[in-house]
Amino acid sequence: MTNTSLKLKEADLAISDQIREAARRLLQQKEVELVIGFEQGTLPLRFTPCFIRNEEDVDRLVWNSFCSNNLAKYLIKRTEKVAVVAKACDVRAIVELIKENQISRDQVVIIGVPYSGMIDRRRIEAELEGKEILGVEEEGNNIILKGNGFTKVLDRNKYLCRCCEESTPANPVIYDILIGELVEEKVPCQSPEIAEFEAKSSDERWSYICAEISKCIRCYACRNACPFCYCQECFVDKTSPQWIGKTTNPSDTLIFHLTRALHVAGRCVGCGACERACPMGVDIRKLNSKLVGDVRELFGYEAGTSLEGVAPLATFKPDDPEGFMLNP
Amino acid sequence: MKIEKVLVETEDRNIKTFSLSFANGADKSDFNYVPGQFAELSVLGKGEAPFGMASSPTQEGCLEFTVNKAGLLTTALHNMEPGDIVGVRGPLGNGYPLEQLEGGNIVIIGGGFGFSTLRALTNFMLDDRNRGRFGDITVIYGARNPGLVLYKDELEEWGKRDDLSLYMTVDSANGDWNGRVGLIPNIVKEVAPSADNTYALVCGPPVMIRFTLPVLQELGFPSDKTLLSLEMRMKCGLGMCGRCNIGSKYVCADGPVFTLAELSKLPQEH
Amino acid sequence: MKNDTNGWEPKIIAFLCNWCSYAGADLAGVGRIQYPSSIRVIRVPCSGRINPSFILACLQHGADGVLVCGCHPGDCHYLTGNYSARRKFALLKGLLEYVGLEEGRVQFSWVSAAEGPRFADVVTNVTETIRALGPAKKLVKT
Amino acid sequence: MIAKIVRESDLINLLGEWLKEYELIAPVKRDNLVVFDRVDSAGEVLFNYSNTVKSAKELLLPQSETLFTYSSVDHSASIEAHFNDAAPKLLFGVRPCDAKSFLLLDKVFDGERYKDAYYLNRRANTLVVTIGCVKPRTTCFCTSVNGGPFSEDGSDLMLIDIGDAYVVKVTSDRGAGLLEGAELEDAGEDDLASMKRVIQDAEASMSPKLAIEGRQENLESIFDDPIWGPLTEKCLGCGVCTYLCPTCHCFDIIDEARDSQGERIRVWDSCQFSQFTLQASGFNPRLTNKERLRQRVMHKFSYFPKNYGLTGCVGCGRCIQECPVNLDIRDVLNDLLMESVIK
Repeated sequence: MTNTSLKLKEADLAISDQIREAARRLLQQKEVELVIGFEQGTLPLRFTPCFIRNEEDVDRLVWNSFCSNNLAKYLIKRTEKVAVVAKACDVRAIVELIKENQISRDQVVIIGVPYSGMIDRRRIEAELEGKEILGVEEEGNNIILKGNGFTKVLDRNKYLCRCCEESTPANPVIYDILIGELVEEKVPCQSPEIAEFEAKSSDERWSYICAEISKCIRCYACRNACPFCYCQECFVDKTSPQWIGKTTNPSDTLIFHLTRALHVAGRCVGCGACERACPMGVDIRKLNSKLVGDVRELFGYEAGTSLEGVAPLATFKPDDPEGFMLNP
Repeated sequence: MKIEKVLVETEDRNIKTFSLSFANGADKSDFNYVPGQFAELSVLGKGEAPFGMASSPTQEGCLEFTVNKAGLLTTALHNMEPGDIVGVRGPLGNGYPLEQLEGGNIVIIGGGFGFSTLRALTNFMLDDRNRGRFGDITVIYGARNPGLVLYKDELEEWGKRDDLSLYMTVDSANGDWNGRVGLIPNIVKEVAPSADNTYALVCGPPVMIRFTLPVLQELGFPSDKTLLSLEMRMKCGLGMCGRCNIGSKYVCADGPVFTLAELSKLPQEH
Repeated sequence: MKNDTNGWEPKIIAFLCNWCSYAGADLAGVGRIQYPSSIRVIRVPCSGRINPSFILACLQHGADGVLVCGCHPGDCHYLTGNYSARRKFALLKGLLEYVGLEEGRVQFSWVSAAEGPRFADVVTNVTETIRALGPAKKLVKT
Repeated sequence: MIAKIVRESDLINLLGEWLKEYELIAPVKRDNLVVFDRVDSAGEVLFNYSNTVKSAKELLLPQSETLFTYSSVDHSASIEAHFNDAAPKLLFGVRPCDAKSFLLLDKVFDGERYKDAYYLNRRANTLVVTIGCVKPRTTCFCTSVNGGPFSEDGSDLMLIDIGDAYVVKVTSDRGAGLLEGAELEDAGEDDLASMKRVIQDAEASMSPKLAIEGRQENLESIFDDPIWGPLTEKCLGCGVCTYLCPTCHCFDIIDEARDSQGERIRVWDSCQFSQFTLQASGFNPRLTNKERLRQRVMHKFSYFPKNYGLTGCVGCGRCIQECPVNLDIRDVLNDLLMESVIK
């Protein structure tokens, strides 16, 4: 089913070549048993995780702006030595997972890819009103989409993943092999979208959240795509006590998302894997981004930016802000 | 159905046998079952779960279920008392193939908690109206330790009978246990029942089954005369909800009793 | 019944830490200090024991408000439980109000074993806030 | 074959007539999603769409439904069964794949051994008006599973867009009833010729067929093959494929209680979830994503055909479009069949 007409733009081709070269060397010299990266998917906007164990398969590896899955997910509790092709978000998740003892640093070779601007396929699809995309190419800042009887050129900067659009770091924080050059870094700050949302009235915010939550079908794609949702038994599955019901009752569904957001608070690197995985387009990051911002503001912690430092909810400062409390 | 009696079976109090009577008398005649079948017990507010009938249909007017406390529902059941109402949805599943077994000798091999439906079958065969339909009956039953032996009084009665050979064993003994000590596969080897015109019926934990089957094979039991009662997570009991299948067979609706011959044609995913 | 705001009294779940706030409540009682009877107290070993899920569960099952009280910073019987709690609560409260839950439904305060009057004040304050908000509807499971 | 011709204005009239007698469920646009929902006027109905995100199965098997409510006092309880969906429904605008899925669900819920009263009640009250697929997507593979862009299986009426009008084929008695009283012209020779052309074009545009029909033995033979490991390695174990699938029907039965009252609810469940087959003893026969994905594939392409004589997949392609890691079931099947042939 592979969509054969793959044409990468030059810069991506160069990155892909370097990734392949690194992977080949690592496998050849038996430094790792496995390389996890991306290969071409079966649909025009899809690139998909791939697991390379043999040198002869190395050429399957590719890189472009659609390699959006967070591969840190696949590193948890691995026992073999593995190399991973990782963009900034992936590396940040890896860093945090190393701190949580889910990944062992010396077991992972990080092939870091500095990259600014992954593309969110859902934003592109939304633009096309259901028309099917049969081919895609990138040229400079343009995304050229081809379908039955149409060609459409879009400005890639308008279709970035929201985390790339916001000022999330673009360079891998740590790496063993760097592909290409480091790019200009951004300073993390509260996303404008969150500030905009917070400016709305309480009731407006409530109706927005309820409308979003009503779309949820409880398939748990958000949870399962999230590098930080690795609990052996998720709270939604517990029966004694049973925290929430299993139906799509709005209260249960909202509490699922709130609890999940709180559970990844201080750990969430804002990669947006949850949101991209959601088949129903639920605006899950609205919750996560808020907490990422609060953690930054209240506790001065930016998840995944350093191997030093303790997770914010595993520590405290005697003078933590308590303005939210009654008669503090 | 109404709980009439709750009997604590084991010293750790984790296994109890519930005797239920029909709250609605008319249901009695509708609930016709054979040993080996099961029913979904339900506690309102907690849900339902499947349990094999531990009683024999020859015990009229009452159903017995032996329940191991493990989760939400079983804990709720264990907290219930005589007079409380539980829902019973059944009978479900195929049960032991009585007509096929008729005329043959029967070897019953049960381990731990899996013994309950074999106990039902044994009581069925021992009933005066049925005893003549079956040949020799051998019962080999094991528990992890003497404190976990189920149906103690009844086993004592069986031991006194001359139309049944009973071999009881525990994995490890303590205190005043005078019986055998040893794992079931070894006891089966020791007892070495003849395979001639004989059916072996096995139910117990997966590891016991795994080691008992080769012993039976060695004794000459053909795979179509070796029957197993399987356990899988079930919900609907009707072959719809999709969780208890082994290959194309649903343990709830096609089983839970399968011959080894049938199972060998299915994927080893149980 | 609950929709009838006349005669409606808020139902507030109060999680009180065993060592300070519960004793503070006790002191308020012994001292016969008047405070509203709107709270249903759940004694917990430490405010650090409170899982945000407890609070969400209260709201889901119909509590009009939730109050959590613990020892003042530095006074925790387990040394740091209240500090950890404070971080969790800051995020929880922020998130709940962010999604549109009324400000004041969920409140946190420090009450020591000696602060009977303060406990009464806190309860009065919380009760009045919640009374003004009316019956909880937003997270209640229906 | 009865075939009528329906112009756009006729169709709006027809929908108006049907609205008087039926609860009309049709594709509509909500946010950026095309979904089935109840509509109150013909104007809301979306005609130009490829397919809905979720399948139509939830009309017959809702994601959650109350089976009964109870209230208990002391040692007695009163139980009330719930048959809420007795209102006659007309499901308009499903694609042939979804219509066909109803026949597969029938096999399960209207089985020889057991019948599901809740399902049957809704099934009997639901009429299905299908719109044939003039423009199949590249992810569609209905023709590989014994269906097609104009398959009439499961439909009461089938609409085929011939450009300036629809040809309506009456595909069941109930469908004929739907057109009673409507003054429609019979489709003329030209219309039928256009229809034929449209059908041919659509069929020709389908992706090449997968050779999976009648291959259940092949799949069975590689149940223990190591190929399942690499094939399922990227699976995240979420429920997207199963929840969007028109034929997946696994469910759980749970109780929700408040004080002395409560309800027993049937709710969708997924064979992809880790707890799905976890036994009380702690033993789980399908321990990892590998076993769970194998179950899904085997169920659809081996067990289901073995039990019911039909492939348990209608080729709608939803799982392909929405899998978060692009785990394409067509690739999986191709690789499996290749492996089984090599063996």
